[in-house]
Amino acid sequence: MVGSILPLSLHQVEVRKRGKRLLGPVSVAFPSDGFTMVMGPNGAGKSTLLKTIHGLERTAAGQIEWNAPQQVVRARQAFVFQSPVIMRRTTRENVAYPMIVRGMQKRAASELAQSWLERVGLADAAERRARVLSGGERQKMALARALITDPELLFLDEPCANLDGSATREIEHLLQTAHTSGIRVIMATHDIGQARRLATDVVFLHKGQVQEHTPAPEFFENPQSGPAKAYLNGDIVE
Amino acid sequence: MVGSILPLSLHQVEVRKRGKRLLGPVSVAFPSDGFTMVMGPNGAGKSTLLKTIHGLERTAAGQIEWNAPQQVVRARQAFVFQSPVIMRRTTRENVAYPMIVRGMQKRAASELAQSWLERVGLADAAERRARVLSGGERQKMALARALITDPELLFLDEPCANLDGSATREIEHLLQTAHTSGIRVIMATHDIGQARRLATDVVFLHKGQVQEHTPAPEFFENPQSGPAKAYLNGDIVE
Amino acid sequence: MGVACAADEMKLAVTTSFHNSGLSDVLLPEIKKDLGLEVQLLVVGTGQALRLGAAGDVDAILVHSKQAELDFVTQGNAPHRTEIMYNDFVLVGPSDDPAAVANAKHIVEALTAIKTASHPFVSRGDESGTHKKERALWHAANEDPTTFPSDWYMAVGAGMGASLNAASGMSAYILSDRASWLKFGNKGDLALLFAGDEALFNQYAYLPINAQTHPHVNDKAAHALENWLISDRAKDLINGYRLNGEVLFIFNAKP
Amino acid sequence: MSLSWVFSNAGSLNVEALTPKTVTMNDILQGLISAFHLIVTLDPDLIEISLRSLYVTTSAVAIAAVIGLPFGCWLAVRRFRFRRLTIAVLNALMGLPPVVVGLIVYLLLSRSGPFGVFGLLFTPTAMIIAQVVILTPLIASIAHQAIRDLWAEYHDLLISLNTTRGQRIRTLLWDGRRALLTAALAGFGRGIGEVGAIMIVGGNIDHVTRVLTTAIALETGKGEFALALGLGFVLILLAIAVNLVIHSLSKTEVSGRW
Amino acid sequence: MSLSWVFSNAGSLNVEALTPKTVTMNDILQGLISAFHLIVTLDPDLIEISLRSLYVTTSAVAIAAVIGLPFGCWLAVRRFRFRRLTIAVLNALMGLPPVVVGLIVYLLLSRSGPFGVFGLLFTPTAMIIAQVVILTPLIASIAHQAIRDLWAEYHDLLISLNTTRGQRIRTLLWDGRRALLTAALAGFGRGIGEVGAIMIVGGNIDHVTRVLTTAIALETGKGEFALALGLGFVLILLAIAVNLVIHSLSKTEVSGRW
Ligand SMILES: Nc1ncnc2c1ncn2[C@@H]1O[C@H](COP(=O)(O)OP(=O)(O)OP(=O)(O)O)[C@@H](O)[C@H]1O
Ligand SMILES: Nc1ncnc2c1ncn2[C@@H]1O[C@H](COP(=O)(O)OP(=O)(O)OP(=O)(O)O)[C@@H](O)[C@H]1O
Ligand SMILES: [Mg+2]
Ligand SMILES: [Mg+2]
Repeated sequence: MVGSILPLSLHQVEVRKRGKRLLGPVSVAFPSDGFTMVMGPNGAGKSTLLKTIHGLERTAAGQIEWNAPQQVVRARQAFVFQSPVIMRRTTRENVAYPMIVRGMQKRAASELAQSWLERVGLADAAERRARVLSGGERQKMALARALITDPELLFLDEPCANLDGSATREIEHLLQTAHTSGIRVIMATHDIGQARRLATDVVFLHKGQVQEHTPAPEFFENPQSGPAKAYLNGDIVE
Repeated sequence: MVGSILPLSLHQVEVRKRGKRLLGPVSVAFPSDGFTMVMGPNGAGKSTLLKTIHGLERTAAGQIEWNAPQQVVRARQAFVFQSPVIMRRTTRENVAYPMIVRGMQKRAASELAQSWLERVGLADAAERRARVLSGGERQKMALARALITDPELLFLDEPCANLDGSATREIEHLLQTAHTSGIRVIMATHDIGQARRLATDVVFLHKGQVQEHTPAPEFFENPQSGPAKAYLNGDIVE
Repeated sequence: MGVACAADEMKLAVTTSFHNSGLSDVLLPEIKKDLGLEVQLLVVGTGQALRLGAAGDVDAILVHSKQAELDFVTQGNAPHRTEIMYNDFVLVGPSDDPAAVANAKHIVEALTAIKTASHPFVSRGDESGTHKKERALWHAANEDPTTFPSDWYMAVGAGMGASLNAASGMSAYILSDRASWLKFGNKGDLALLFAGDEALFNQYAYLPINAQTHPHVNDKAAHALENWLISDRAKDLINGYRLNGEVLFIFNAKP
Repeated sequence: MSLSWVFSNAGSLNVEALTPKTVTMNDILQGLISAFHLIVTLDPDLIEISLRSLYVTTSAVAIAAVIGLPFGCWLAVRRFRFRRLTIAVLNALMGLPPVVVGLIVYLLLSRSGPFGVFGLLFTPTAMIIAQVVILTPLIASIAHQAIRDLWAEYHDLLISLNTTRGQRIRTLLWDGRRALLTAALAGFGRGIGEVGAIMIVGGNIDHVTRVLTTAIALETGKGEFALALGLGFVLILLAIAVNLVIHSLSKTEVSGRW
Repeated sequence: MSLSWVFSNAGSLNVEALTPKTVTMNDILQGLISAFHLIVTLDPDLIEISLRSLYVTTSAVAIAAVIGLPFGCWLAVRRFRFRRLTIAVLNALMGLPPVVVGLIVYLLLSRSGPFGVFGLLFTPTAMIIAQVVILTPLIASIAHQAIRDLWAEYHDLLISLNTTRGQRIRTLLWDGRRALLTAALAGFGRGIGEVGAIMIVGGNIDHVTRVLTTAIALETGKGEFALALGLGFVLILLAIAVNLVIHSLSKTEVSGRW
């Protein structure tokens, strides 16, 4: 890899839809290394923030600054959506697709996809049309499809929401390994236990605003903002 | 209400797709009262079982016996799907739809829908097109849409997977109230804490088979089957 | 002059060649003026005109295919057949006239010349009056057009205008009625090469539909029109109609 | 019909004087000129036949949509034994040759036919009937195609809510209205440009059943290409205008993806 | 053309002897009989013109699909300034009057036209060209409609994977192939039944450019309604057969919802 696309920073970024401000203004910096957890109540704007950084949402104001030109930046990221996009193909073809797009031979891509399906525990479902997968299986597939490209920066939007206990643990292990091998992760989750286990730092969002961006131990022990306190307590966040 | 549609029992029910057996043979009885939790690893067949009872999957073998004629049975159930079906309408119209179908006046249905949106904490989003809702908001909407019909039997397929802590608590409260007011609930979840808090009994599924059907306290303290033990431990279920 | 049937209307099926001549644009307003009769024209193939008449869907027909007309009367579809006017057929072809038909003494010789040269020839091929005439002329030349190869004898199976368009596109010879040819707007490279043979005579006749078999037909209007068409008024209009200075139709009704 | 004067006016460029190669290009140019003339002078004949074209086609589209949209929807919702065959037949009927439709409708409406007593032949009503026959399978088929995907999306919910078949169809028609609009517009396009059937059942009678397409066919037969093309351009402009109006009224392309 | 003997054969029921009211119904009956005769006797003329119909239309559909499908897809994927106008125009072009298309192609291919040197006028190639012009907007428009929904579904993923526009279009075309098949079949239907344009550029020359629809128009003009209907029924059967074959080859309706 020729230099990193990171660090990355947002300056007064805003996202609007039909005149309504969904996000921002948000200013936050992501250093080259770390496992950032984006937390906040439902509708706080977590998915919007992730998508905005990834380049899927048009910003109404502000800048997103990368350490590399746009084209390089676009190619070195992967995103696992909150509700996985299921292509009308088999599970294995779904996972192989990003590699085919990158110009890999069909056969090689298919083999690589199979190995990733094994790693997420979905080898049995390889030949199945992805449309028939169960909720948890879909999430595993989406994860394999993101990891297969070996991204430098990985976005995860509640990737374990529908997973059972052991699958969650295995995926967490996978993510931890990915992180230690150098992949930068930005992830949204509602599972506080999971956040504690994985995060190095936490961005806490509320009503589209960043309430705080704190190292993980500090955040869980002693959150700064009122909303974060309420959120961690499982109280309604006003 | 003129007599209950319950109890309900399944006799050797099987579901096949393209020759492959997804479920069964399953024999299990659901008495008139209770809050049954269907648990099991990803792909175990939980969603398939719920849909089969609800009448959405064609059975390849076996019978499902109800305490009432089919037409009555169909009318007194509601289902919250694992991935909510979003109609191309506003959130409020989505929630009002089941009442409109039942012949309620548009205005009345709309008012009722609004009150349910308030109860699930989604009043703000009433006018929004449902397509733009966040993951958690969609689940809340689906729940409101199921509860608005005041069903006798309610199926819930991981309804809190994308909810934040306080929303989960509130929804649990709502479900508990519904149950005490006489609604029979059959629910799938991976959240063991939630299952402990809500369940009166647990059906444990593995590879399409019912491993055990036990009262909740017994199940969590002392699961009978090997797979259930592994599952509760967060181990891989073989 | 005729019975004035106020604001009356009738349907008249005519062949494309009659309509293309433009004569109807002259006659219809006069008929309206004189009889208060609105004549609605249906421009169709000869065969179709006969069928429309037989079914009673029009009140009268104006065609130019003598044998078919006689059969039509024999079958009781029309009480009688009234000859109104005639014009003539002309042989049209590429202006450089590769088959040299312009020098022919009569039409049979001209057609033979085309066959000898195997130069493209467009035939209507649609059993219309014009087509039947063309076929009769080939027979007069002792030729059977059904045996001609399609590389030069092209049966296009279309109306006069469409056939002329085809001939123009291919620079082919074609037999046309004079009126259609003069009115035709897409002459391209084509020119009138041969005309005047008596064999090219083209008689138009008017046939009112039998009100006995079809009680709903506007018999009164059909007869009013017939009387008008054979009147001196029509004679003046028809004989006076000119296109580019040429006389197109000659009135020959016997009042 | 006074349309021909336009041609003579526009024809002041002397066609015969041009070299052969440019003659046909000149025809197209003159077509544009005569279209322009016809429109700016608000030629009354043009307005009459354009309005009749619109009347016949919109009526036919409306009737065909009322039949075809629910039918296409019903086909998507209902599973039955000969479903596949029905769909194949429906698709094939999209190709109903207009001339054949015209003939059959003619035979039915003819004075000697079963519905002859109504005297509908050679009226705009007959033209509407023929177009309904042509457009209904087209609209039903495109609607079926569009609704099939929406039904796959809504299937579980609508079954779960114990909806009647009628309710399902109504819901799908309403929520799929954007796609169905395309079906109706496809029908409109097919209808407004159609000539084979309406020529036979309408008869192209001046001031009674003449519409744009039959007028074009007539002028083509006369070899008056410039006028025929001019009318053709008017027809295309009309179709574009209708599409734009419908699109902006329905805001289909504005409101983003539903 | 020997087709007419069939009519005479089938016509052994004496039409004229029947009462007027039943005459036209008899025509329809005789149409069925002559269709039957034509098919069971494998009438060589019928086979010739049917094959030519198939050749012209399938060639035109293939070419129009190669142009129209990616274009429709591109329109769905690409946002640009005049997108809405383009879509409205495309929809309107579905209604291109065949006669006008025929005229323009005629003018272009005519000996005195710009492409006259190729001598294509009154050949099957000219008919294919005219049909391509008619079918491409139709296929593109239906394809656009179908792909738009699929694109809404795939949008986030394909953007996220940093795909090029070409890759997006290829992916959508492949994954949407079922819906695109309907677009192509709609094009086939429109083409096989079309007569206005191919009559002008093909000329309906016996044994050279005569196809089913032009033969039907010819027989109609001759007043040979029964034979015209017979050919019409053959045409419809042909269209149904093609649809069934394509459907069963592609297994569209079998494989359930993807
Ligand atoms: N196009 C839009 N118009 C109006 N509101 C929108 C639009 N898109 C999203 N929203 C709203 O913006 C808010 C933020 O959505 P987002 O998906 O980012 O939330 P989230 O933090 O990911 O929530 P969750 O935890 O439920 O997934 C939601 O309330 C949503 O309804
Ligand atoms: N049509 C089908 N063909 C083949 N396999 C199918 C089909 N439909 C579902 N399956 C498989 O059946 C299994 C059971 O699916 P189901 O959705 O019931 O699982 P689940 O227990 O709900 O899992 P999760 O916890 O992930 O939601 C899955 O492995 C799924 O891939
Ligand atoms: Mg979210
Ligand atoms: Mg499930």
